[in-house]
Amino acid sequence: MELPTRSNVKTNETNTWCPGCGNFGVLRALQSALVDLKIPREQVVLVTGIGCHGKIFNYLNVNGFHGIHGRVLPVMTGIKLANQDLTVIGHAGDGDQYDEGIGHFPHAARRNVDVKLFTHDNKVYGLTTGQTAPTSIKGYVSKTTPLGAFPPRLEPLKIALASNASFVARGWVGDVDHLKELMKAAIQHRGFALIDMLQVCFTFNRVQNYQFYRDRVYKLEAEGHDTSDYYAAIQRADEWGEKIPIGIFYKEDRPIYRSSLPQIEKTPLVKQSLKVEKFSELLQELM
Amino acid sequence: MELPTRSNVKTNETNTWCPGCGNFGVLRALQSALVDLKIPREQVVLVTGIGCHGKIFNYLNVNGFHGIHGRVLPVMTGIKLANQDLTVIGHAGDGDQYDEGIGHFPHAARRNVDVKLFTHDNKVYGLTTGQTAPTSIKGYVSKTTPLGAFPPRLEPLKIALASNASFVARGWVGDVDHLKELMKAAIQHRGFALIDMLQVCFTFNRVQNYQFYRDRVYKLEAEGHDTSDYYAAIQRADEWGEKIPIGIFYKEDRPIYRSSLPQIEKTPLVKQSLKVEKFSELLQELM
Amino acid sequence: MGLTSDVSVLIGGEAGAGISAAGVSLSKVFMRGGLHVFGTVDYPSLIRGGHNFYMIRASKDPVYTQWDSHDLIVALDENTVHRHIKALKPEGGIIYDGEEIPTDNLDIPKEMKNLFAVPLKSIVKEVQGRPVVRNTVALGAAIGVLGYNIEIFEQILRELFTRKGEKVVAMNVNAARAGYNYATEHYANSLLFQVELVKATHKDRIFLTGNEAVALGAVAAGCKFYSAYPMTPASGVLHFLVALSEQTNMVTFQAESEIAAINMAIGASYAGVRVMTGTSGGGFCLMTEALSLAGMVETPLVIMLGQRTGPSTGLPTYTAQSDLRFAVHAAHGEFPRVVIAPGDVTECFQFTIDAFNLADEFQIPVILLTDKHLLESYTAIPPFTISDITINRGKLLPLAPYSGKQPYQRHKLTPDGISPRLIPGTPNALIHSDSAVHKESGFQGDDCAIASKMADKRYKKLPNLLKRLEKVPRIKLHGPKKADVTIVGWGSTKGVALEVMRLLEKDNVKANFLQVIYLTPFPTEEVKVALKDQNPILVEGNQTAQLGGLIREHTGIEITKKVLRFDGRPFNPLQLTRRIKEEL
Amino acid sequence: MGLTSDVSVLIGGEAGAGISAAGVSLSKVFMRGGLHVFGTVDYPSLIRGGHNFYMIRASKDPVYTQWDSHDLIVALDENTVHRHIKALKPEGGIIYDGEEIPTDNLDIPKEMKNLFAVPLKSIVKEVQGRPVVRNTVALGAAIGVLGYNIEIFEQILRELFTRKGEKVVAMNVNAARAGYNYATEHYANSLLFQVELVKATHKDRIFLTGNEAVALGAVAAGCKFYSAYPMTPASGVLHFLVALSEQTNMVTFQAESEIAAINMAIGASYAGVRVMTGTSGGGFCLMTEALSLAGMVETPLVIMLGQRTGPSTGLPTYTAQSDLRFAVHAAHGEFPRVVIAPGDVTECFQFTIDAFNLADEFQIPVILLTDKHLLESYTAIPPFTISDITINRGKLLPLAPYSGKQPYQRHKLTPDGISPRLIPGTPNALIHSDSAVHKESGFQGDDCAIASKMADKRYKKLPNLLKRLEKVPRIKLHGPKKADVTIVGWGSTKGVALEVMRLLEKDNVKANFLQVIYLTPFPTEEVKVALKDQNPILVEGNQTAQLGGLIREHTGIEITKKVLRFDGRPFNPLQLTRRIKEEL
Ligand SMILES: Cc1ncc(C[n+]2csc(CCOP(=O)(O)OP(=O)(O)O)c2C)c(N)n1
Ligand SMILES: Cc1ncc(C[n+]2csc(CCOP(=O)(O)OP(=O)(O)O)c2C)c(N)n1
Ligand code: SF4
Ligand code: SF4
Ligand SMILES: [Mg+2]
Ligand SMILES: [Mg+2]
Repeated sequence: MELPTRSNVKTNETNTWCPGCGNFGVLRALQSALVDLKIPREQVVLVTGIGCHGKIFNYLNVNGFHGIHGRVLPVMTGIKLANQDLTVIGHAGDGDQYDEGIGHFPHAARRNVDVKLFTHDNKVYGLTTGQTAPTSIKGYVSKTTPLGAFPPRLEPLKIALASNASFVARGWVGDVDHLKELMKAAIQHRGFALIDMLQVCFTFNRVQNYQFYRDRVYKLEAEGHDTSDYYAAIQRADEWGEKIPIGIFYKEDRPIYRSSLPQIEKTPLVKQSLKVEKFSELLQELM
Repeated sequence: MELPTRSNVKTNETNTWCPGCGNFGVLRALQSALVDLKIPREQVVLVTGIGCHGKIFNYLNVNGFHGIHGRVLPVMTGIKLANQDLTVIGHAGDGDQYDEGIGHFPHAARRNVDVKLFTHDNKVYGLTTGQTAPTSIKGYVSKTTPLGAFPPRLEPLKIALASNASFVARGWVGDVDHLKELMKAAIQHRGFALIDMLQVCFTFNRVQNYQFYRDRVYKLEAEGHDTSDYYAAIQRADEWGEKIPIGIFYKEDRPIYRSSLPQIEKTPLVKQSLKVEKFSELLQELM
Repeated sequence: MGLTSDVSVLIGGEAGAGISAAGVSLSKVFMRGGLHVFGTVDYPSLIRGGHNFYMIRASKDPVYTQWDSHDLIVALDENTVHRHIKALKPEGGIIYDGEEIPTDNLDIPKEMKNLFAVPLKSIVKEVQGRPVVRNTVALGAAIGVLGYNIEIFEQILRELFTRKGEKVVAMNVNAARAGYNYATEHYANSLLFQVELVKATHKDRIFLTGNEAVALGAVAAGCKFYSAYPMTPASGVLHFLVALSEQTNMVTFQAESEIAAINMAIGASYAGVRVMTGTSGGGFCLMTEALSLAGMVETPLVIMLGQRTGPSTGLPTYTAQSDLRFAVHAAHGEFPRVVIAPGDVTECFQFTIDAFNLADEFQIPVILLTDKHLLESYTAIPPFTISDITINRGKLLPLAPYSGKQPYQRHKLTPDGISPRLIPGTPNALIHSDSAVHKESGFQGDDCAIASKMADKRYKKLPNLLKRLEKVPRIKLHGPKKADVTIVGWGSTKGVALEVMRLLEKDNVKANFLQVIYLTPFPTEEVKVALKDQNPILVEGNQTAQLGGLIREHTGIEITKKVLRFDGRPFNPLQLTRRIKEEL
Repeated sequence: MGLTSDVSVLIGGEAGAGISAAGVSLSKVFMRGGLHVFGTVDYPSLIRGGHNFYMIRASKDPVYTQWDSHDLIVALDENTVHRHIKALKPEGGIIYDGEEIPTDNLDIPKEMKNLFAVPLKSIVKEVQGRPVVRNTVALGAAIGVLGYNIEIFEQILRELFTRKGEKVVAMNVNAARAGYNYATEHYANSLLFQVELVKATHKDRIFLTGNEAVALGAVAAGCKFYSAYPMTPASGVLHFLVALSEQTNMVTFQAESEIAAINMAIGASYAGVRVMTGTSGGGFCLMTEALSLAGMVETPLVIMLGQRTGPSTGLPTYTAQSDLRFAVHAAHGEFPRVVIAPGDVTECFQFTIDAFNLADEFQIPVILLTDKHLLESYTAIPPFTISDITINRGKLLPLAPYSGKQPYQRHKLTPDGISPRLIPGTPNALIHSDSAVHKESGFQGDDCAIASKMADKRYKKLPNLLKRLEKVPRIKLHGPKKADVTIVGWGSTKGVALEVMRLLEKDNVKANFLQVIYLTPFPTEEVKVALKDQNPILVEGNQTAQLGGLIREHTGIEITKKVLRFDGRPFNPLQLTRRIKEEL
């Protein structure tokens, strides 16, 4: 059992994020959260999508699965159901999770499988050179929307709430300590948890930059927001303008998906014997 | 220009829905809506998914595209962008649209492409013999959930609202006239419109049957619901118990996706010449 | 009145009328009576109405598929008579409800004498049964006219309904008995034959589908996680595994899509359990991207691909063998895989177990290529046992603390291309799996040298895989080594091919049957040897002779004679025999 | 100092430093100076940092690919020198910032004399430019040491920056001129050669990538709808078409996924416009289900599949030819399709137009099989013209009232298998397209007869398709009819094969090159004839010699000699020549 420390959670891989990228803040927050939580490194699995965000796989030294674009949630679900002893954390991109992978999102939320989804919401397709993302702000100009992004953007928090997610939060990379605390709360929450992270893409997103958020971000907890008030959460999620809330929007204790599975109530699948007891009994019906 | 009549909107195909199936009500409502709206048959395209619902393709005599499971929305989007003169109506299933096809749903809603989505929400996979659907009510027993469906169901209206759909409604097949009026309103709405239809699967769903809904359904318009009040709509969408609201939950006038496309402002793509004017000018940059 | 031990019975009626259940019950009667039995159901994609029919073939000799023509038709509606009268043998008979269906309506050729009108509905009323009990009456009558043993049927009914209480049992038994009595009283000796009761054994065989056999194979192999999205004809695996899941400690998961299903399976496999997913063509399409992922991260995975008639939605409830090439080449990039095509329920069970072992031993994806005809047809066989089953998880190490001197490397280069495998949760080890080109450590690496080294590593498995496959039947040559004609086929055509061999022999044509079981890696040498100096004819359930192309690609042998069927229906023995003879 | 007209220049630096743009600019200088030019960029999947390099090959003779070794390296960072010094010709030189990179650091072999230290940064400061102007200075210097024409470069800069105002133009021109002056002042006559100015033509050629050529082909063919999800290396088509969309009246749509993209395209095609979608392997996987749909509903569709290194995420920015078999067999069920592999930018343009015509004429999906090396490399060619282009929409009828006596039937059985096509909106006609087995009317039908009739209908197109394809080049045999060695390849290896032919000839090995263009339907007879009495060697960018398998499957010819590369990088001419000679 090796507890995470500030140094052993790092890898020796060359970091290829752009200088100034908000992903550095995410990485720092996550490292600190793991150190604080004292979960042995081998008990943590990091699942990532494809995009700049996914490279965090190379920089965080816990177990890792760098899957395919958009599929963080199903991979996490499989891992968690196979071995509930593991802490399963997913890092996805906004293109990754809210475009390609949006189909898994409401289902993971409603099922309340005990996995954590931290989305790098930089409002841009970073790795593929700056195309418009589903969360791009109206008017965002890119190679794919030279006249500016037209439609209202996709609002992850609202969809999470509509899908009855049991933990819904927003963080921002400019406040690493706050983000760290959110991550800790999400990991400690029993059930599905979303943190949509306002992550600055330093290279492509010239509007939602550090200053933009610094000027607007405020903390829900400072305003006495009641995290058990579902409708208040929805209204807060609708705020996006002069003021942008961060923090926990909504939190609810309710049964997790696993509680419907007597098979793994006591022992994780991965620790069960492969031998089937009373195989011949299974054949009775066929006789 | 052939206007729809009660007889010419029918086909001669053998109907293979179960006796008592709620789909008959859907078909009748749609036929009447088209007759009332007097849209020439050749100007209407019906796009359907795969499932019992999809068979409506065979019974309604307008243009039709019986696509693959879950893909009603993108097919409709392509048709509408190619020829905005057409009225494009989609019939999807709850498995079809909210499981396999859920990934298209928030995007179609937010983009506000001017297509109509009528979902046969029978809370069951009909055509594949009764498996649990994403909208199945907690405890629904089927071949895939013998202990009863566990998680909170997916709530289409809430997700549509969270995705900023500009027209969100619920109908029920036991009140064909009301459903017809909803369909007319949806078709006349300029933009994306969802009607989630409480459609009774007579064969597999033994709980949400006609009586179940008859006992619970009430009309929003009768209660003075304000369809422009977004938060009221969300709260109404949350009602599911002794009382179940039907009618228009939310309606908003806002630009449709097409308005961002000067290319087709005046002439649908399908009526434009294939010849490119000034082809050589396109090569300037490459010289 | 002679004794026969080869009978074909067709039971027909509307969808939703319990045709399949009736077929299975009658089949079990024959099975318990000591006969070999094959049963298959034909149904369109609808829930009520339309027309379903179940064909039972029972015989003292092994039977492998349905027959072209029938000795008895049990017509639960009028439509059944119209549809199938042409397939009734001249000496055969029809059971129908004489009070419901006016005999004049039936428009039956004069020479057909055996019209067994039975007042099914009236009898149901008498015994106070629900409408579906009509089937029971009709089966009782069928047993009557066939001169078979009604007690076996009564026993089956007892077992079937015991959960519902003695009253229901009694009612059903009465219904069966009434039908039986009516038939024996009115139509005894009408048929020119009586079905032979070989021995009244009871529970010594099982009657099951390919789906159930695959599911049981997965259970026997220690599969712990099955995620799938429903799709005919593969749904049967899901349903059966769900039903068994509490007894087998398996997590069965109805996912939101096939994409979710396979990615969940890959996640669970990465976490260390044996996993499977199953689907049909359209769903398999959606799985291909993750198939490539499994190939890249070397995560064991078993996929059951149940073919049905395509392209696209096609005929969702009908059979085909048209996805062979797709299974072999699906997904982008190159990585070793195994594609196995079982030909009957026994092979479904055995090869599924092989599939799990191969997936683990070589850390590769394995595709079980099946089809509707195989997955949804029933065969009576001796019960499976698991005492002699080997579970080999290959280089997977137990969940004990890692004690290597070097940090653990998931993709270590080894002489055989297979790296020792640890799973997350192992103390002192971290497991890194990357869909991008990666180094031995599992972390991303993008220089040429790594890319080609890792590509080589993956293909290094091939020679050992080929060696390992010497232990399993990659092909089977059924019948004489040398013959006048060699039927060449794969998958579910095995059944009809074995029947056709017998039929050709009766016509003094010596035939054998080359069954190609492993489609990938292709058994080049075996096929070459088997086809040497033969007169081969391809029999495939597709339009482009896909196996033929594969054989030519790998062996250079071009088979020009072929019989192809691609209308959704399986081959029938007599018809296929005729077509083969035409080709000769 | 001699005059040369065959030069290779490498420009290297960090990602984000504008390496590719610099490469294109210098290439255009050579192009406008009258040389043939090929340019290609090598970059890993990251946005800033790392290492990118652009290779330019310019010559009086046609050039088809990059060269193994370089005459000049423009090192915009120190890393470039370390990485590429081995590929510098002994007589070649390096331009670098002498003030930034201490010459001692460079660790350069003694015999390398041409170290052209240029104070790039200082010059940038002098001209008051932004950091990226360093590239311009370096290019000016490069033109200086190569003895080339700086005015052409100045003209290019003027065109490039004119939108940004005269000040920016002047600054850039000054920067270029300063670099040039510095170089000519300090290093005149240092190189052993000077690049020949063939003729100072201006705008008579275009320099473009395969992506741009495909996009222009689509425009020329009248494509009106392009929907895609970004994916390297296919994104270039999307970006270019988006940029042109206002001028071309095309709707370009960034969809939420590849599944959405292809289904949108199919919807738009059903509605009557010409459509295309484009992606790479992983995205193509996701499209396969709808590919089968297009095959079933006989909706014309063009898909550009741009291969990159797999499996899975692989090397997202590197090349491969490993999806050939997948393109040929992708998707469930059987339906006719066309797979075309263009080999250069000219073919990208022409074959894209052919693809649209074939899709319309035969109402089938057509796949353009390309790869990163083809799609993202640049070639200078004469500008495309569209005056001689034929657009053939096949049996599509205009949007005029339907006047047939019988109700319109979308899938009418016809002798050639192709049904007259109407689109929704046509008065007096209704168009029914069904992914399930359907009748002529388009409504669902599920009996055997319909299923096989419709399957036959679809394949009836094949003979006419084959006839039609006699009008297009299904293969090309480059070089002499008969040779000592026949290189056999497809797609982007065309370039290197043509180079290798020349190299082998210099070594007195007579070589020719069989380029297989149509992978499906396979040009069996043409390939047989072309390979008759030849000594073939396969050259493919994959691990399993996929074209080899296809050739054997269709022609029976087994090609045993092969050179395969699968590390993400394209073949280089000298290296490939060596490897071919080893195999001979
Ligand atoms: C199936 C598939 N489609 C497309 C891609 C190409 N692709 C890689 S990353 C990416 C988007 C990146 O955007 P995002 O997910 O927001 O991540 P970021 O780089 O911004 O962190 C895309 C489209 C892919 N890898 N797989
Ligand atoms: C890709 C794919 N996966 C699975 C299926 C099988 N399938 C057909 S219909 C259906 C679900 C039907 O449920 P729903 O969409 O609710 O329609 P209903 O029959 O209830 O109207 C499924 C899973 C399919 N056709 N395609
Ligand atoms: S492109 Fe944007 S998101 Fe990606 S590494 Fe650079 S700054 Fe970060
Ligand atoms: S199964 Fe249910 S939904 Fe399908 S036709 Fe029957 S009643 Fe209707
Ligand atoms: Mg992003
Ligand atoms: Mg349903």
